[in-house]
Amino acid sequence: MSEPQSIKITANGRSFSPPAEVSLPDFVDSLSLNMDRVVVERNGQALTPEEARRIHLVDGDHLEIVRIVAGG
Amino acid sequence: MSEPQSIKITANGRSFSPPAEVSLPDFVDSLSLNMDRVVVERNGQALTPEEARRIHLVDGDHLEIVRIVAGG
Amino acid sequence: MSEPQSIKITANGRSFSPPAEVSLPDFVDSLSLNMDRVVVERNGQALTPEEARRIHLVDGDHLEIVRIVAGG
Amino acid sequence: MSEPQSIKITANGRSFSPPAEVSLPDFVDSLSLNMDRVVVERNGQALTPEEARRIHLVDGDHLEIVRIVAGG
Amino acid sequence: MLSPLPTDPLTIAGRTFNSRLIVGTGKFSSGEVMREALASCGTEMVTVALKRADLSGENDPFADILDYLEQDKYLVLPNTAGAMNAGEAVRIARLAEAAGLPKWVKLEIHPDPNYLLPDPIETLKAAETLVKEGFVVLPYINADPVLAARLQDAGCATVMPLGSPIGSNRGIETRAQIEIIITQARVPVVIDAGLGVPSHAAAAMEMGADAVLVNTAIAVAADPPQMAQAFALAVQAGRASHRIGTGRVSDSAAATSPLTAFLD
Amino acid sequence: MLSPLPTDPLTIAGRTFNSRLIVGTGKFSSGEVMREALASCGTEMVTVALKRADLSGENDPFADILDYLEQDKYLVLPNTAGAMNAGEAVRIARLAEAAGLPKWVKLEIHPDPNYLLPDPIETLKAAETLVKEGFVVLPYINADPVLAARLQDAGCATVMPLGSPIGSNRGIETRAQIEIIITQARVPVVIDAGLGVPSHAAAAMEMGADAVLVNTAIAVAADPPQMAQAFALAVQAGRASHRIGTGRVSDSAAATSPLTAFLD
Amino acid sequence: MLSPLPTDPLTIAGRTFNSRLIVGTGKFSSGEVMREALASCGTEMVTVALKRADLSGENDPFADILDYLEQDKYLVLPNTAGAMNAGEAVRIARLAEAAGLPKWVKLEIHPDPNYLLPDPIETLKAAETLVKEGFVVLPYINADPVLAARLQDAGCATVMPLGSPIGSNRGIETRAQIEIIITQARVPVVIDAGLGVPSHAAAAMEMGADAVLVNTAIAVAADPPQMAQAFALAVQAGRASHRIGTGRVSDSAAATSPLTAFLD
Amino acid sequence: MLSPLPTDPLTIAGRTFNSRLIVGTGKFSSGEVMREALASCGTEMVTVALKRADLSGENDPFADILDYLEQDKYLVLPNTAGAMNAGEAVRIARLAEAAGLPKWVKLEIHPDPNYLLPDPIETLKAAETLVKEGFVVLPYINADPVLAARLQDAGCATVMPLGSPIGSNRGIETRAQIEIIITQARVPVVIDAGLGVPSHAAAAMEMGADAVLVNTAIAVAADPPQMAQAFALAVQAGRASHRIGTGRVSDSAAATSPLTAFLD
Repeated sequence: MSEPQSIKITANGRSFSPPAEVSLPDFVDSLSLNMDRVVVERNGQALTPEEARRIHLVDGDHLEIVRIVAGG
Repeated sequence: MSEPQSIKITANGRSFSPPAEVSLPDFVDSLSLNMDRVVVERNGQALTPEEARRIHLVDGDHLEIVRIVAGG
Repeated sequence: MSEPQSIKITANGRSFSPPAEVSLPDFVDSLSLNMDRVVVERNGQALTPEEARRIHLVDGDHLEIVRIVAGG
Repeated sequence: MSEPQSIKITANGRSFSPPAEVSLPDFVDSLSLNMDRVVVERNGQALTPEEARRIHLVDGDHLEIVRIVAGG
Repeated sequence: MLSPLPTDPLTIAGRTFNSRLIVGTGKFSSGEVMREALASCGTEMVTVALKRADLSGENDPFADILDYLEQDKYLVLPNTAGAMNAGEAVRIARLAEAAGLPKWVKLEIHPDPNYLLPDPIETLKAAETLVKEGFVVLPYINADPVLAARLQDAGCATVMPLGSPIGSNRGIETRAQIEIIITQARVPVVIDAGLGVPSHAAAAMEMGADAVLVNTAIAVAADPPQMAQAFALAVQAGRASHRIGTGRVSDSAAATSPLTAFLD
Repeated sequence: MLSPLPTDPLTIAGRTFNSRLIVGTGKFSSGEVMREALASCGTEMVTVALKRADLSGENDPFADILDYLEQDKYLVLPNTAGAMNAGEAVRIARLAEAAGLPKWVKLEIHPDPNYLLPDPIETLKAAETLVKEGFVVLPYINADPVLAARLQDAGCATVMPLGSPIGSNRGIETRAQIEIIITQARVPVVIDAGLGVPSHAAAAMEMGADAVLVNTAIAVAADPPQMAQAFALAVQAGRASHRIGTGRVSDSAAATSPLTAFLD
Repeated sequence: MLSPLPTDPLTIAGRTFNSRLIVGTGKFSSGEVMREALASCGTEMVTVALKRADLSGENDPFADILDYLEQDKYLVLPNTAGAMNAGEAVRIARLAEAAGLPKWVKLEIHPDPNYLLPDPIETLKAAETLVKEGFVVLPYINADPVLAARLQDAGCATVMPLGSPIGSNRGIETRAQIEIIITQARVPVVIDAGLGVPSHAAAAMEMGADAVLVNTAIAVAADPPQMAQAFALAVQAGRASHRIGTGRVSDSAAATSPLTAFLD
Repeated sequence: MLSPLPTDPLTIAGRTFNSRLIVGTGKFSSGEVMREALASCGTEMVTVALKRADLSGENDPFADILDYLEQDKYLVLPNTAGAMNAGEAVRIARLAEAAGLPKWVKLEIHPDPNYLLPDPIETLKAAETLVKEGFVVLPYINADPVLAARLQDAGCATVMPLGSPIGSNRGIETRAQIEIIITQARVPVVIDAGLGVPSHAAAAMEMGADAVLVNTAIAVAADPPQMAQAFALAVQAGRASHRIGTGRVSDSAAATSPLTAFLD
């Protein structure tokens, strides 16, 4: 049997190697973040929650995962 | 029979010659002022309404008759 | 005999019809301006006095003739 | 023979017991002050240097001895 | 609708006032307008003046100002405007008392007709006499900390330093001096004169003043009742800010949002 | 109890606000305190920021700020704090929209961390892009009248000149420039940053500003809900004063009491 | 007679100036008066403007201004007044160079005729072009620290923030912003516009400005040569004070005389 | 090298002074430094104080200040600092005269040690006595126009209102009041106290003050002789500006360059 393949992606400036075909929600979960609490930009494209839910990550993806916080 | 005598008094810097023994209220009336609307100082002495009502003027009396008006 | 030909040029936003081949100095003279007192831009190109002296105007030339004046 | 008598005076708020009949200059000397550098008030009376030089202190005298100093 | 700020009463000479806005009654276009303005702003102290009666037989305007002032709602504070010296001021105060007004007096002695600035010498002299006679004395003064201290020592119930000349609307031009007066005060400090807009009144309260007196800016406004309310709100705002304590002024900036550089 | 001033709503990009006080949500000690402060002052617009999520696994403070903001009561206005240039600001605005916030943005681009002063060049560039994309753009700018005019021409919904650096509490140090901005404005002018005490906010409104944005002075006060109310009252006072029209500033004094010399 | 202060030259783009007072040549009543004023104050840099020649045949006033300016005594600095955008400013600078003036330019772009305030966007754009072409660029700007930093990074030889609008005589109304500009500057900071009296110029130098540019206050004075000298003295005084270092501002007083209570 | 401004002497009590800068001698680090500072700035009037001699036997610092003051170059003006009331001030003045100093006195009575603010009541009382005794009296006062007028009427040779508390370096915080004092003055007005930088002194002269008294800012500077010169230059500049007449402050801008749009 062959090892499950992993991919290389960047999130918030750091490198990650999730399993290939991982869904964005699963990846966010794996960071112990709540998908309903974050907004994601993928390769420069802001994603609505609906869009985000349907995304599967591919090698080289570049993510920004942000939160809404207090600010003036 | 002799003429009714008059006296010389000063009120608010002007001279007046009311009849002798005139009461302060009568004198104020004669100036078409309302006794309840003025305060009187007689010879440097401020008079309450009660005092004022009992006063009869004598020759040489010096009066200040003032009103309460708007002010800042 | 044929009329001497004239050309159409613009200077400081106004139209002029000097004779064909007129030199820039002659044209400036014709405006009763002193060539030594002005700077000329021809078709967007600022000209030094030397350059200006050698120029002959052609139809459609666009001139700005400016002076150095007092200013803060 | 009897003790030389002394007197009680006050200078700048302090009590002193110089010998009777002491001259003001001698008293000032005794304070290691330079007579030419001070001004003296005796019993509320400011003294010119000439006056001061002639003074002999008597019991109960009240002196202020002041200097001219830097000030704004 | 705002939840109201906690009440924060002012006490002068043992009497409590629920408003820290004192209003002068001069210059209103009518008694009705004045009455409405006073009612709308919640003031509890208003000033009046005394004036020689006109013996020519005509009626003065405003002859009946007291008819417009419910004395159960307002402490009617007579001023001594017009007095040229201590002696005249004392006589005016006595006349006001004889007339049945409260034995309180806003002591103001300003010989000069151009700037109406108070005379410190005559003011202290009159204050000493009137305090002895049992008056509650509220002296109107230049922003002079030493004079304020002396008047306080003489038994005055407040000190009332000016912000700028009467009716000038220039606000607090004497800030540095007033700050010292407030620091030294054991009696309430009332800023009087020159407050031209609500922010001036708010700033006075933020500095720590206990109350303000406003007249011209309200009386001559296009809408005196609304302007009176505006001043009342500003006084509450400034007072609350002073009570809570205001932030330190800083030379640099301080972020209100996270600035962690982000987005590569 | 004061009779209320007439309501005087503000309209930005077709939406009406009954309060002219905009409140920033930064720096509050807790979500509960913030919620109470917002409720007590009647604001209808509050700002939030976006921040890179912490991937370390710990929870950020304030992770759930939206839980404390009823979006039916407040327009939640995302800002672009942290953006170093136009491109980043545009991306932040798009992320906020994707997150379901209103398509409004407080555009702020301040590369310098010491003074947090906005970059005029990047701000105009980002504004042009965001307006094209249909955002309601409220740019935070230096008090620069020419820049304000260009942003207005570019279709911004307001201009938000600063009074003084963010968090400095120094008030309006740019009065002369802001007066020009107000004179030239065809869109609402919101004074943002540096307002440290209620009188600063009142003064801004008296000058003719349409609204003010306050954050630090409220959030770090010893009692944020009361301070928020104090600012709300001051904004009402200043606005009313501006609406009514304020008296002319005068060089001399003008008596409020009759000065006819009297008492011989 | 005072012993002279040590000389304290200013260097801009490698050229040294013994005076920190730059004088504009506008608005003088005559060339003779201007020449006398320039000579009397010791300035070494003066500005001139360019203007479309009048083709109507009459002579312009001041047609021969260069006859009044010894170019060995003064660096004659052409400005770009009248330019509505970057393109026009660049063309004016090139014309000035073609005319044989130094390859220096006071870059000013102010489309608005009321306030003559500079356009930050066009100014940066023109500065980038002119620096590339080898001009020594002195940009006139609003007191915007971020813009100043960008112009400095773009290679400008100075930044020239305004104190207040041109010709307004209101002095330094932008103090807080200018202090930041000075703190951040790696090139000389010249305060331009609005300096109406010598104390304004002295204050600018005390703040740490490297030079000031004055025109209206000198040119329209009843005695321009004497006023020019007055400004020159004030600039020296303010500069010396800055160089020596000025005392700390204190909240309380500090006696200059001994206060040991005395005299019983 | 500047052509000198015309001399513009000041006359007080019939004596003419060629410098309008009066210098206090307090706080200098040494007699030599003081002497050099006085010489370098051209002052012709300097103040000294009187102090109880130390009877402990040690020598006071500065015991011999008169050795550093050539009385043919300077009028040595004794002050009454330390006096708590009128009586003490009068006694100090008499002591100074007995000591052979000129029969002039800078009258200052400030009981409060924190702010050193003068007492108006005691100051007037002492002034009346000293004038009767033939002293030339220069009273140091709060910026109180009514008090200034009374002191002038009492025969004082000048009035010396304070700009801000002694030694505070805060400049003229009492501008509005001082403007009134100057308008009303028939004797020279000398601004005393609080002038911390040369621009403060220049501004005082521009307002129309006849002279200024500076001590702390010079004495505690890192280089007193140069700072003294800087103040002297600023005083000349401000005075010249006042004499020439300063331009009107304007609300809008006024171009210094032709703005005829040009370049199509």
